[in-house]
Amino acid sequence: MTFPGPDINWVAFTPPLVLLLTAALAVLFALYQESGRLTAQLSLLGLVVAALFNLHLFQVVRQTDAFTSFGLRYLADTPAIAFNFVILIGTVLAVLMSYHYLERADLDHPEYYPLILLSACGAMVMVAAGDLITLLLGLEIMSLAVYVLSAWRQGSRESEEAGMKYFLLGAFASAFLVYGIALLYGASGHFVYAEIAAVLRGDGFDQLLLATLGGMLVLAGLAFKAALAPFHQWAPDAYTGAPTPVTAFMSVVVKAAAIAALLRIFSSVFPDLSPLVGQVFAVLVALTLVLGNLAALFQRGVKRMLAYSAVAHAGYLGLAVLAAGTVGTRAAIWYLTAYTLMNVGAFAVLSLIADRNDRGDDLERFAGLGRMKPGLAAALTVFLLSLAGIPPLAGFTGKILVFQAALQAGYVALAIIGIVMSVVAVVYYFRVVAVMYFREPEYELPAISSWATSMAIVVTVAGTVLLGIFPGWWYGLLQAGRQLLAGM
Amino acid sequence: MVATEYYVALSSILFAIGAVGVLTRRSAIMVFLSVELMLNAANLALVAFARQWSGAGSITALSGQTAVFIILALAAAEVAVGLGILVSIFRYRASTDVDALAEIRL
Amino acid sequence: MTLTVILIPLITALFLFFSEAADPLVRRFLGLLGTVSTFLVALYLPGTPGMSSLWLPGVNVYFALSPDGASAVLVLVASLVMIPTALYASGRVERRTGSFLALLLIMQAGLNGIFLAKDLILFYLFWELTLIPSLMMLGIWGGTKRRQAVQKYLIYAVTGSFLMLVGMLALRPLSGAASYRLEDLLAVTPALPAGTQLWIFLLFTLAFAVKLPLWPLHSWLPDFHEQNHPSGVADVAGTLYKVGGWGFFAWALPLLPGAAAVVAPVLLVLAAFTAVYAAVIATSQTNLKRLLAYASLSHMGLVGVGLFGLHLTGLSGAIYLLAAQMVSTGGLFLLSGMLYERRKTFELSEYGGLSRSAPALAAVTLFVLFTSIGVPGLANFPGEFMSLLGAFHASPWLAALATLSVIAAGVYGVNLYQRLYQDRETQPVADLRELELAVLVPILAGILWLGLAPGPQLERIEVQTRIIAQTVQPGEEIPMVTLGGRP
Amino acid sequence: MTDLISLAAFAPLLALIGALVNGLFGRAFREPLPGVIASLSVGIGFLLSIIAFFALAAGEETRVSITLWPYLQAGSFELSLGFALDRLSLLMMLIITGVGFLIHVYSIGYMHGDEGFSRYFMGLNLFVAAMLLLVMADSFLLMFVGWEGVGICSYLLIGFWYREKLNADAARKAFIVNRIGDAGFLLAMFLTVTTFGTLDIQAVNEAAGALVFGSSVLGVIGLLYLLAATGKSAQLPLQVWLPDAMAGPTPVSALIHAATMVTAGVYLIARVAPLFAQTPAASAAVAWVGGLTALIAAFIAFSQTDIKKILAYSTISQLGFMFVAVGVGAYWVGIFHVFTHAFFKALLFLGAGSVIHALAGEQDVRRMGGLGKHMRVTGTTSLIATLAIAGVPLLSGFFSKDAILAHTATSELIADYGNLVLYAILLVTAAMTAFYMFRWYHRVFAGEERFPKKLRDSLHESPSVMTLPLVILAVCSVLAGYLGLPEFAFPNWIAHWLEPSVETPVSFLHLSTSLEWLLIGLSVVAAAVGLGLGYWVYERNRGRLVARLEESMLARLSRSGFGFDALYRAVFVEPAEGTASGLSSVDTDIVDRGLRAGASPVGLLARAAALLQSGYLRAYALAMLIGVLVFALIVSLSGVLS
Repeated sequence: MTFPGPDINWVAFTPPLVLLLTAALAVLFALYQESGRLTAQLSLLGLVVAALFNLHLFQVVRQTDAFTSFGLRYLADTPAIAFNFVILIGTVLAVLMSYHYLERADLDHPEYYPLILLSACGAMVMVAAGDLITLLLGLEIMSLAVYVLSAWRQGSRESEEAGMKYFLLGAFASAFLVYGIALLYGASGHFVYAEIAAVLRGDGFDQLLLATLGGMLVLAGLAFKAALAPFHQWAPDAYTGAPTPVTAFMSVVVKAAAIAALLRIFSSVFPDLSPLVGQVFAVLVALTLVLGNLAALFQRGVKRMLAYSAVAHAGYLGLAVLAAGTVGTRAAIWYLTAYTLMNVGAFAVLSLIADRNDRGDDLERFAGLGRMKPGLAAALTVFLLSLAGIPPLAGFTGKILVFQAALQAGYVALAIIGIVMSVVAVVYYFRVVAVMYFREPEYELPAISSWATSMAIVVTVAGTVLLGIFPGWWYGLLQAGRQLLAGM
Repeated sequence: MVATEYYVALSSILFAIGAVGVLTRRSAIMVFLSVELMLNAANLALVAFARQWSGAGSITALSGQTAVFIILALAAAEVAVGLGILVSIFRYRASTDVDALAEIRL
Repeated sequence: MTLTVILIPLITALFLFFSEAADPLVRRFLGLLGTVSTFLVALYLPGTPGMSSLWLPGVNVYFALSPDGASAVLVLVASLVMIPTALYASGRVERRTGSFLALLLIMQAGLNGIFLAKDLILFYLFWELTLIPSLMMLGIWGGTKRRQAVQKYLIYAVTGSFLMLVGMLALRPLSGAASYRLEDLLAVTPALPAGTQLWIFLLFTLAFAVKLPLWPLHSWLPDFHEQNHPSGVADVAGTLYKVGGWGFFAWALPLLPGAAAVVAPVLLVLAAFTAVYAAVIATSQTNLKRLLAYASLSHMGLVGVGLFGLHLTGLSGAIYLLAAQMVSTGGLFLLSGMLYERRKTFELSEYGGLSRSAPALAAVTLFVLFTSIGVPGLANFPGEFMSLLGAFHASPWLAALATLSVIAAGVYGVNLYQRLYQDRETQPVADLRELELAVLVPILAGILWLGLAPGPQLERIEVQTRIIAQTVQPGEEIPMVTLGGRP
Repeated sequence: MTDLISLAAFAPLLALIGALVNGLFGRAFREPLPGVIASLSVGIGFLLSIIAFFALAAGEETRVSITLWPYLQAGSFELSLGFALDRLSLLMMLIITGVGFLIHVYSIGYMHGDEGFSRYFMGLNLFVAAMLLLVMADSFLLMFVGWEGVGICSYLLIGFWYREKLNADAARKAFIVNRIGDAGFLLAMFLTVTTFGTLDIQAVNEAAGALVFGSSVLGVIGLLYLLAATGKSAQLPLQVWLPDAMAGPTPVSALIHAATMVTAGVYLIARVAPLFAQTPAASAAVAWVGGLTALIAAFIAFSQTDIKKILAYSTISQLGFMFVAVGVGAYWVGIFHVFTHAFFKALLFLGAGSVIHALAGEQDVRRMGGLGKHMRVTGTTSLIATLAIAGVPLLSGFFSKDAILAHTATSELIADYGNLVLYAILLVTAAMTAFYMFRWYHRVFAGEERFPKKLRDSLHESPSVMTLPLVILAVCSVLAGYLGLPEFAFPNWIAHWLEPSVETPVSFLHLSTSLEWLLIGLSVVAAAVGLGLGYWVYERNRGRLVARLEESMLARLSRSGFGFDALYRAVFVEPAEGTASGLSSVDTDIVDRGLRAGASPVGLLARAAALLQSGYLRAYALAMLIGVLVFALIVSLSGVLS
């Protein structure tokens, strides 16, 4: 037996590495701190450094080629780097949102920020994963931190219920994932996507049933993380119960990582499985779109409405996943970028309106907001309209891209279901806008000022608008460089 | 030598028992233990497959076995986090009944 | 150059949003500055080169605008109508005037975009963009039942347009066009198989029929107008935004000629029915704004009649009517606002005999009413005539049916005038004020301009009409009409 | 020469300028000024028309085209607005501007002191402009502009005293009924375009001449133009608006509802004479519509008591005569009657106006009588007009009416459609005309004085600004007929003059001179019988017979205007109103609700979707497990099946 030496390309995973180190450093600081401010600042610094490394990585990839580490187990190609950017943006925004929020909500413990960093680090590993075990590792690193974060509000029944549900169901889903990995391994003898695909395509392969079964289970596990129906039911509850910044973080970063993993698998392993996988996934997407949007329609709580809407958006991302490998990957990344900005933005506005324990997000509370807080109302309007896919905001371009991807992949009926559900979505998003502008003020709102959250809102508004008007720039960058595993 | 199929069959039975446990037990601890059972069912399958693939090449067989170790470690980490949350809940509710965790709904 | 007619209103709107604290005259000045300069640019627009740059590379969406043919005509007329509209809004909207004007100007930018866009997705972008200000104007400044009206309007508009988006997005992958630009699509989409054309066309139809509007998808319209701000300004904007006919003309018909040939006869029936149905209903309305809403619905039916006859004359006429009714219907809504200011109600039973105390107002109202009901020599007539004539080529019976709306229009037109200005005199009212006079002068000028010399604008419209005529009936010689002079 | 002829093109412009000046600044002017401006603008137009008329007469050409500006023009689309000045249109222009000028002058006196003085003259001027446009147009489209234009002016002037609901109602009725005719005009144009590819009148006429005689499409076009004509000229079945239109000021009735606008239908048919000459069916329809209208209107005129309504029905009846003329193919005869009728009918109306003026607004002939003594000029001129319209020989009405009768009897065009029956009807109607016109004159100017005594002292002849036009018109009423003496024995100028404009292959039976004289004799007899009967009934019998017949069926039928209003109310107006309000509720209750009901399942589904989220962790786990099991099942099944 000969063991080849490990093929480690450190540059490839500098961004998650920076996050990991920052997290470790922050935990050390946390030992000597009461307040989380220092760890927050340190985290921001780490995130910026990670972003710089990511940028460097991007330049390298554009100029030379995508590169890998640990064989094909860790891939640093354009999609991975782009996803890293999305994750970094989401994390920075979540940190900014938390900065004053935690103090106000009396949740200010310094361990909070290292956990967020760890979770982001896990998400980056997941995004770059080129084999099933790396995927599992990343997924668990990310999830374990998020479980804790969603139960962060100690003593709050909602928050703890959210954490517990998320954790137990998450573990349950992981079991499916792991069993699926085992079956795929049993069928092919490999964990690395490229190698599995090679075996599946090889002559005399007779374990298609086993492999497909394994693929389905992997799909179920990832569908859980992406909150695709019927594996989505944890999401509305966890999103509602978790502290708002955590909800924002979960709804974008966790989703981004899960979608990234799905994209990789759909562009490498799944094409060689039974075509049933694609069809089953299409059904999941349809189900998600229908359930997410319909359930959101009559919600009185804005946070819960946004929670369901987050589920629905997993469905739109699913449309892009169906076209993975061709236009789908870019469409999904673009959509996630837009989604990150507008969704976090919406939660950020919400965090400035709700009470310190996240109560009081009733629709009535938004009555007359356009008069009382014109800036916040205008920002929320931008986010909601963008989420609804109204031009010329980022969400519109995202919608065009994902629907175009689905149509190009031939899923016409699915696209029509999706668009009909978008109509429902417009109704519930616009209802909030209508309440803000078309009604007179009814409640006295708490005067909350937070420069950090405001900054997050300004950044997200600017991003949502600019990305909507000039979509070509970011899409052009996504086209640069190479996409590994695509079209294999 | 016992054929791989038998191991896999056993593992799937264990997996099913675990799944049923998740659905039927009300105690969060028992639910969690059921999940652990499912994870270990997967480990069993992995080991069995690793043995099956041992003829195909050293790396192929070894990777299955190493995966088991990684999964074991992950399961342990899950226990740590899960129990932490559980303890925190228990401190305020004096119960680990999962059916009581149904205040966020509709 | 082309972009300026979109940028000027947008930039002006930006200033207006922050002018809430400023002097009312500043707002009026800004509103006039934006609309007048847009109009001036629009005057010089025809013949200038368009623009085209890649906007969204992944799906090859171009930011392509071009003021050719009918586009320039509609931009020009809409810009003309916007001047008095903005002017009147600056004097009549009491609350948050700056925001109102800003929304109005954003709508103008969107409308100009709709007319100028030469890329399907860009067209959609402007189409949808324009919806929001229109909703906000209704929701913030509307009447007591505005929220129901908003919801209805929103659901109708969005259901239609979203489904259309699927059709639009499917068009390129299915046809293999190089981009979503009109010229690229035109090169390949007419060759799509009949079935594909049909379902895409039907999706387009859904959106355009809501916005035309066409029976039975018009239900949002009466409520929309009834609930809008009583100045009538938002109604004018809403009238300009009835761009379903433009959608058919500029996109659906030329791109999907096969389906058009199949579906158009059905739509022709619906359009003819709409024209008569709405005109008949208008005769029984007792609320001024609802009456005007149904009257304008009837006009849009005639636009449809012209389009779906798929005949050169009718197609050009439909677009001309679309432009003309912007002025006439817009003028009527502004007049309704002036009447409301005097009586504080739209119920016709509260009016009567005003001609004595307000003779000038009466004269202008009658003039615009006559325009609206298609009196020859005034703006609506050429378009109405050509629309019906075009339809007559396709189906004499349906054209005859639609012509019945001319009679019903006469009924509601003179009924309305009688109930407002004739009979027993009610409480005297003030005659036209200076501001109102200034508001009405462009409308009257527009009516005469469009009514007396339609030739040059029709010539421009015909550039596009020919494209449709050629794709819908390739090879078939379109009978050319010599409407006068010696053949 | 052409330049001189083209001068006439300024006539409508002048009238338009007059209307604009009065419309914009009229209220600032003091009283006679608006009237003077208006009269001058029309008067100059009259002079221009005369110049053009003589220029045309002196020159070689019979038709001058003037292109104004391109109207609908794009590619090979082409429609220029243009005038065609030929003998027919110039004759019409003379009538319009000439009679129009007199009526304008008369109005200065009649409208004295009215608060809407300048508005009145604006409307009148606008009308003249539109009417000139109508007759000068070289295409159907421009003619339609004038056609609708005169309708609108008519609407404005009928409802001139708008504060009376009745007046406003009358105006509305006139407009709506005319719109029905206009719809016919539109459809006629559509069919014209699809058939001939052009709307140029002369081109259509030439092309129609080349089509198969009696072709059905020509028949349909003819019928559609007939529909248009019945609206404007108040013929069956659209005659109902004209009696009500008397609500307007009397000079308006004289100009619009007697002399000019209502003859537009006759003009239209004469204008497209070559087309109608090719289609006996449509021509017969025209003739029969005219004949029946003439008869029925004359019958109704028997019992009317409003001084103007009697004249209105008389106008309808006389227009019927004209329709018969153009229907039987005697186009110049139709125009000839338009020409003579313009004078005596305008005169009758102006006379009536003078009476109403003198009696401070009284219009009921039952409260008049014996006025001839007090108003000598009015009385005398009215008598001349009455005799003229009654068909007394040597007055203008006699010649034109006799020509109509003779041509009806000898028409070959509608020989298959009972032209002799029509002749009989007209002959009877001629007698009836003489009768009811005698009645009119007698009730107003002769017999006992039935008006309130207190009015007697203030009774006065109208000012000379009003009587002068009466005198001029009276002279014309006498002389106009000599332009069209019976052809067989005398020179006939008007037939000769109009020939190039209305030339058709239509021919008439050539009768022997004695037969021609016999026909003339019959006409004379008809007039004599009518007048004699009238004299007996109203002068000798003192109306006792009438009083006894008052309650008879026929009398009631006559008084109610043959029941048309009631019939239309029941058959058209009320059902239409019912349909309108019915559709209105259908629109809000069924169409709207229906669509909303269609969307309601979405709401149910939404609540169901929310209910799925039970909150129970184990339910969520179950859903996941079911999902996975379904996956597994699908995969295994596919494996088994494959």
